[in-house]
Amino acid sequence: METTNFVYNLIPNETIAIIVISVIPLIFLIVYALLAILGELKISAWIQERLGPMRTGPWGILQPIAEVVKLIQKEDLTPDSANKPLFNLAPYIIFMGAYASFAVIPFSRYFVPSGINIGLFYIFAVGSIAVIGIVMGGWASNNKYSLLGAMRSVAQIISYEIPGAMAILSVAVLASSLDLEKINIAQEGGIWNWFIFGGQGSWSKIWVFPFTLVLSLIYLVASLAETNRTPFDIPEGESELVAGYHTEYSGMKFAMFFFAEYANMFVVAAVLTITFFGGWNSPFGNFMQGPGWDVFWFISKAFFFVILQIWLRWTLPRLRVDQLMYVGWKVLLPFSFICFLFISLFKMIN
Amino acid sequence: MSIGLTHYLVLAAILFSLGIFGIITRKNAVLVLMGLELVLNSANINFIAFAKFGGLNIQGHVAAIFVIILAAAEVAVALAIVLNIYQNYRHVNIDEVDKLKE
Amino acid sequence: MLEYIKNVWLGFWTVIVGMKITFTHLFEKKVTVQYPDDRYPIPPNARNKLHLEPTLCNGCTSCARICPVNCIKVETLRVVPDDPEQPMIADGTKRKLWVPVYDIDFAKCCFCGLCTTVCPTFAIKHTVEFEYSTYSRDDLYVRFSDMSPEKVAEKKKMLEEFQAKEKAAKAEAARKAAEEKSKAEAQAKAESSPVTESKESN
Amino acid sequence: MGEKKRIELDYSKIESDRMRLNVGPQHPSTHGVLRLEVELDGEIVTEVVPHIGYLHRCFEKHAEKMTYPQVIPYIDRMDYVTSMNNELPYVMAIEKMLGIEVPEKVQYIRVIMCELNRIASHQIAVATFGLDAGAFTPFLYFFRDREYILAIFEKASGARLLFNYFWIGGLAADVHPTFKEDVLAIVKQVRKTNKEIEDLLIYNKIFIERTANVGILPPDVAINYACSGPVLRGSGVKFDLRKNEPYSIYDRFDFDIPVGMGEVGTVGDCWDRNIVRMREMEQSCRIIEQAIEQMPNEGDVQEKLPKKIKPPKGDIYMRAENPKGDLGFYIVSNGTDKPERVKARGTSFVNLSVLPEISKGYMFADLILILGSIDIVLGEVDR
Amino acid sequence: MTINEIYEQLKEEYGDSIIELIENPPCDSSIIVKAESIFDICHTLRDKPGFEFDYLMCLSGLDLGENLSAVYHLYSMKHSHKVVLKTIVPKDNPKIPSVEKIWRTADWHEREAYDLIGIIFEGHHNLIRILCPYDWEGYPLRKDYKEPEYYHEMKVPY
Amino acid sequence: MGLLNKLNQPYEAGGIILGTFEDILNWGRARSDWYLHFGLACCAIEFMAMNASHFDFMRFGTIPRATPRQADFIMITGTVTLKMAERIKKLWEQMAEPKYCISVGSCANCGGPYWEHGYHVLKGVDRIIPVHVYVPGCPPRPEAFQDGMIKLQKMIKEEAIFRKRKKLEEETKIELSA
Amino acid sequence: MDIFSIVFYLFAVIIVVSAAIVVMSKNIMYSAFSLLFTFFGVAGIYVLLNADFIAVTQIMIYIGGILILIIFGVMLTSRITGVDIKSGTTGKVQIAFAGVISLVIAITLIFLFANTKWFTSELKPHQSTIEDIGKELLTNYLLAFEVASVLLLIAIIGAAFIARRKS
Repeated sequence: METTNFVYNLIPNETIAIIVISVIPLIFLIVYALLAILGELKISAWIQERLGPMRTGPWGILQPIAEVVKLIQKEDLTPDSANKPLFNLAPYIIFMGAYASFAVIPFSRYFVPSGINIGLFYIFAVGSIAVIGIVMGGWASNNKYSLLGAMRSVAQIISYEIPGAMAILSVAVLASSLDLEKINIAQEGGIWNWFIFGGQGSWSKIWVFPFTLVLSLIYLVASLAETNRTPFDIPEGESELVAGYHTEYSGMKFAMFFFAEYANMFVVAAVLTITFFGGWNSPFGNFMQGPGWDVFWFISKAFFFVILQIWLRWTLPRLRVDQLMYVGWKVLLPFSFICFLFISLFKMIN
Repeated sequence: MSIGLTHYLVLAAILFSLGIFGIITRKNAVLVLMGLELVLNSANINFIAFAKFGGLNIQGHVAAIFVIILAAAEVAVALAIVLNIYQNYRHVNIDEVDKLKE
Repeated sequence: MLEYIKNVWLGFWTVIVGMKITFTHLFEKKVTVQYPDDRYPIPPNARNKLHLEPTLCNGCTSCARICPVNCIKVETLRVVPDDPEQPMIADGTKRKLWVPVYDIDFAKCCFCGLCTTVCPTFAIKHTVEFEYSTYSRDDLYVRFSDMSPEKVAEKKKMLEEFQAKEKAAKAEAARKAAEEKSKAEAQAKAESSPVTESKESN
Repeated sequence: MGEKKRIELDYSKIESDRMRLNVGPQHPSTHGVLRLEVELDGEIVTEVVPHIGYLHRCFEKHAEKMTYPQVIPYIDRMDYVTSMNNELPYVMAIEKMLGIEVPEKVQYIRVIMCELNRIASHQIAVATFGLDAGAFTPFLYFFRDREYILAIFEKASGARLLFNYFWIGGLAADVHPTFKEDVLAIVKQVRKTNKEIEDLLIYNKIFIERTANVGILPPDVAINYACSGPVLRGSGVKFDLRKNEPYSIYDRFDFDIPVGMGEVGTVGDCWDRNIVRMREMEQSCRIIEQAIEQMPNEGDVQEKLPKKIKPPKGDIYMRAENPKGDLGFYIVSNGTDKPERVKARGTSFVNLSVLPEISKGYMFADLILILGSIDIVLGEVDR
Repeated sequence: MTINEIYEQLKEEYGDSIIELIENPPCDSSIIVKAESIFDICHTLRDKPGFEFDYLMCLSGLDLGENLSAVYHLYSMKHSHKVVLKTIVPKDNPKIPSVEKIWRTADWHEREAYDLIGIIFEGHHNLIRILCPYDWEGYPLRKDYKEPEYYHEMKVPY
Repeated sequence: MGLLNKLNQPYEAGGIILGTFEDILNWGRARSDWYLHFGLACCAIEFMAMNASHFDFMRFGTIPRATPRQADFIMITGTVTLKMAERIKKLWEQMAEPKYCISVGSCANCGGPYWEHGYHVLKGVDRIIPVHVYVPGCPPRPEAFQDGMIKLQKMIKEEAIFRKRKKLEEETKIELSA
Repeated sequence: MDIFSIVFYLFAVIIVVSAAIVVMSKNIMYSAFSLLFTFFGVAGIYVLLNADFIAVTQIMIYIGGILILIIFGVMLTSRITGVDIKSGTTGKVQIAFAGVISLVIAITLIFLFANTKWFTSELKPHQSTIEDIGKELLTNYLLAFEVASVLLLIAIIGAAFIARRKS
């Protein structure tokens, strides 16, 4: 389908338009990351019957800005024993991996930064770039905790890519496309047509619901593991490995890691939104539907899943590394295979 | 001069010879594998280049996919062998791995 | 297999239960006391910063002796009996000692409360004050004595004079005593000697 | 022999895929300043060498220089989360040497305070154990409750943590008038939170998977290592000084000794040690309720004592059930007002020595949990 | 079993190695034994039916001025009885056989006694300092100990 | 170029802009102080209590970090022994500038109850690392910790970034003229 | 020079430089990590050649899979606790020999490529290569596809069997 992007209409020069398009997600990412950091601080505090940051601006809402101001001023340490080129390169590679995913995320039907027709596949592929960055940072720090954290992180991300991919693939089967926009369009027409309820179709799709539900849960769990969030925050588990692969990082380089983590959280939440929860579609059919509403629905749904990740983080203890593998390979993978098979069968019959 | 087929082929050729150089000079088995990957990549560039310019069309893409699959399988098995060598010899110097069984 | 399904279900279910609990806490009333604005009630007998009421202290130094960490430094000066400004304890009894030095090093103090219990006049007390963080350690060394250096010097001088006087008096007394003794001895001698003399004379 | 100055690590013997990791002394989950030298084979722990002494504050040297009442503040600072329980065996030992009977009311207050402090200590233990497992929220719920208990202590003694409340022959001060109601309110709150934590943490499947069948300590090994407290009881040995050798007035109360039963794993694993603590909190609540009921309202809180406490020449070993195990004081008196020697048998010191034994063969993440389940306080290990 | 009975039985078995029984109520009674035979006595105390002291409560080192002393507090889980053993060794040759093989808990206790008092436990597998740093000098709990002026360029006294 | 030009000029010329800029920078550092988990002894328990719900240290914008690299200030809570002192020095060196230190409790201030006979206790952490705020107490109340924190924030807020340079310049000028 | 050429030369330089680092660096980890840039550059070249599916596959399989495996291989077979892992090369004579050989190969190939009149027929770019590839794979190349799947399975099992720890 033709890529529709309002920026091209606004700016005639293609080069400038491309630059503008690539900057918009960055701005969004910065604003979102500030909000998410504040959300993390506040939600964790409220869950624990605390108040969270209160003294930076009214109700502490300026807290993330203060943090950024501080991190800019912080000395950028490079340990003497570290491997300097790789140590300095790693945060940027990780951030690149996270940011590259934003290229295909459809915020609205009039704003898709780059609508390639294998968007889903692309998001999965660029997710693995961050892995290299993690290994690079972990190894170059020349610190055993960092190295252990990096190795664990890699093993974890790679193992959880498979169930996650299976879950996403079944959506691709339902939508017969890897194109994120097509997937979005296939879910038009109210909450009942979202892929969690089987997409558009007759009443017989009710049979799909349990499987799509399980698949969405599987993807949620797998995405938690991929973004190193509790209960899968083993690579940076404070109680064992001081801070995991970013133990030796400080200042802006650490901020890059921090940023990349929150960016990844948004990416997985966005993928979950697009694949199972209707993407930019309003839950009420044509009511509250339109280009502006698209952005609203998409971002609010994605935010819900970001908040869900935060909520889970402050509820659960963390798993051990072998149990993590157990969950990945022996629980999520078989379940995702079963569901995938069933959905394929359903699609074939229909 | 606009970028044509020859450019891609020359690039592939350079990559190929670099890979060969690596395979010959390196002692460490893992580095030899890396050289091999370079060679396979250069072959793949050729496939895709011919797919676009040489009329190989979509078949070139399919061939590239098979090459990638082969590379994946090869790396998995080769690294397993390397690990096994390491467990037996405590090094991975392929020049010195000349015994079938210790 | 059944075990496996059960475990997976349990894993799922207990996570849901945990999330439910944290969710209810999300909207509960928060217990946080916002410190500089609001304060947590501190009972009056709380053992925080020590405070000495110099007018109450009678200089017995029992607090310095009981202190396990020796953070109290007390120096006393005897009160001269004919001092025009007799120090009084608040309850009206007369004090026998000036306390020119009463220092507590809060950097060392272990806030055990032993000094307050041994104080016979309840001069040293724990207060509820705890906000005395400083930028320098020297500021934690608190001098409680209300006597100015001049006054201390004056009292010292007075005491010295008195002591000198006393010494002199003592020396006088001693001399007198000695004199008396010698006199007495002499007398005794004199008394006895006549006898001997008389004996001799006899 | 004996003259060797440091552990010489023979790195040449270590195979290349083993890794030596230095955990601590500054590490988020060594519960203070413990240093563990861990040898890892991949993720499997093959050897643990604890290095202690990073908080060696020379308690025993100080005790020799102090008079008997002056030692009590230092005893507070030994195991700083269970100060009340620390003071009890010491004052009981001196009282026994002097032949003093303390008043009835003092006995009851001492028991209530000890049990409250036991709850507070176990709350910290379970909370930090949960923290080791990665659950931050239960930690704060426990600390919220602990704050109420500390408020009682502060009202009674004036201090929040290091009380100096039990004195030889009595107490530092009488409790406040609303003591009974406050304590009963706390008991209620403790029970409510424990129920919640059980749902949130203890019976959480992830937590069970992490802790069950991990760090199994068989009972005979536990006894040979002289473990005590929840570590020993977690292994299924029903031994509690409050029952087996009742001191103070513990024989007047009706309570059970919870032991590890291996409900979700093997007897003596981390989960058992942890659940013993949870159940002991409930038993402490029972003791407190009975004590509040029986406690006389009137009475003196300080026995008349000579001005200088001079126990007779001799030595005495007195032990009492600390939240962490039996804490013993070996006091040698030379007839003056200063002790000749006070040796503290640190509970955590002894319990920690079993760590290398029970952590071999588990994963590195388990080592942290095993350490957490032993519940050490470095102040008592190093003294 | 009271300490007197234990004393009698041990006296029967070991004769001269058991020196005397000190009774001093209200303080603890203790049995003084010779240092050389402490390992055998402890072994008997742990394994002989009737004794079964399976629990070493405490092992303390003492500085008695001229001599050093080690005190063993034993407890039996089965019979709930206690005994206190004491050994006295001269300060210039403070050697006592280690009981680490009998009760594993003695490992750290003995290291501590070595560290602070300077008693050398023969047969201990790893008798090194435990609380003080490995390069510490002197035995801090001895009465004649003087604290060092500097340790690793850090001033020690206040 | 405006701002940059003025940056090179002395403080007075840059006046308000530079002053505000400095205020913003200081505000950021004062309001977002990440601290190093560093519990040593008794005070660490009160430190935990201060982090807990009733007192909630995070209100001040502090976030616990497990690694010294990312921490802005360190709270020495408890007795520093000689065995530990070298580690603390190392940790302090590992922290990135700008860094601060709060010494909490009698033990960290000067050895506390162990100052007299503590042969193994470092008598004051200021002997090995610089200390910016001393919080007395043994252990201090959680509020006292926060009081120390407020004092530290106050100190950071009044810190001079550009003014310092100006002052240095002035000093060198005086030296040159003299 | 249009933007297309610039991008091509950029990628070409990235590929050649990083590949040179791969084969010449003394530090194994440098080799491994510069392989990342080689693969990335190759993926870029694929994109230039309108093969977006192959490009994404390249990233996914080579970077997400093979490179990680290689890095793990390096880490498991070297003492990686330090940052300076040196890798020995064969003797100088051999290096010279290898250099000559690869130079000869390169020159021959380039000469060959430059002087051959390739049959070129530039096709219009595919709108969706993935659809065509899928159709091809499941029709004309079905056997090869199945064989490849079996091969992968065998490779997984074989690798797991060979590399397992002998008790």
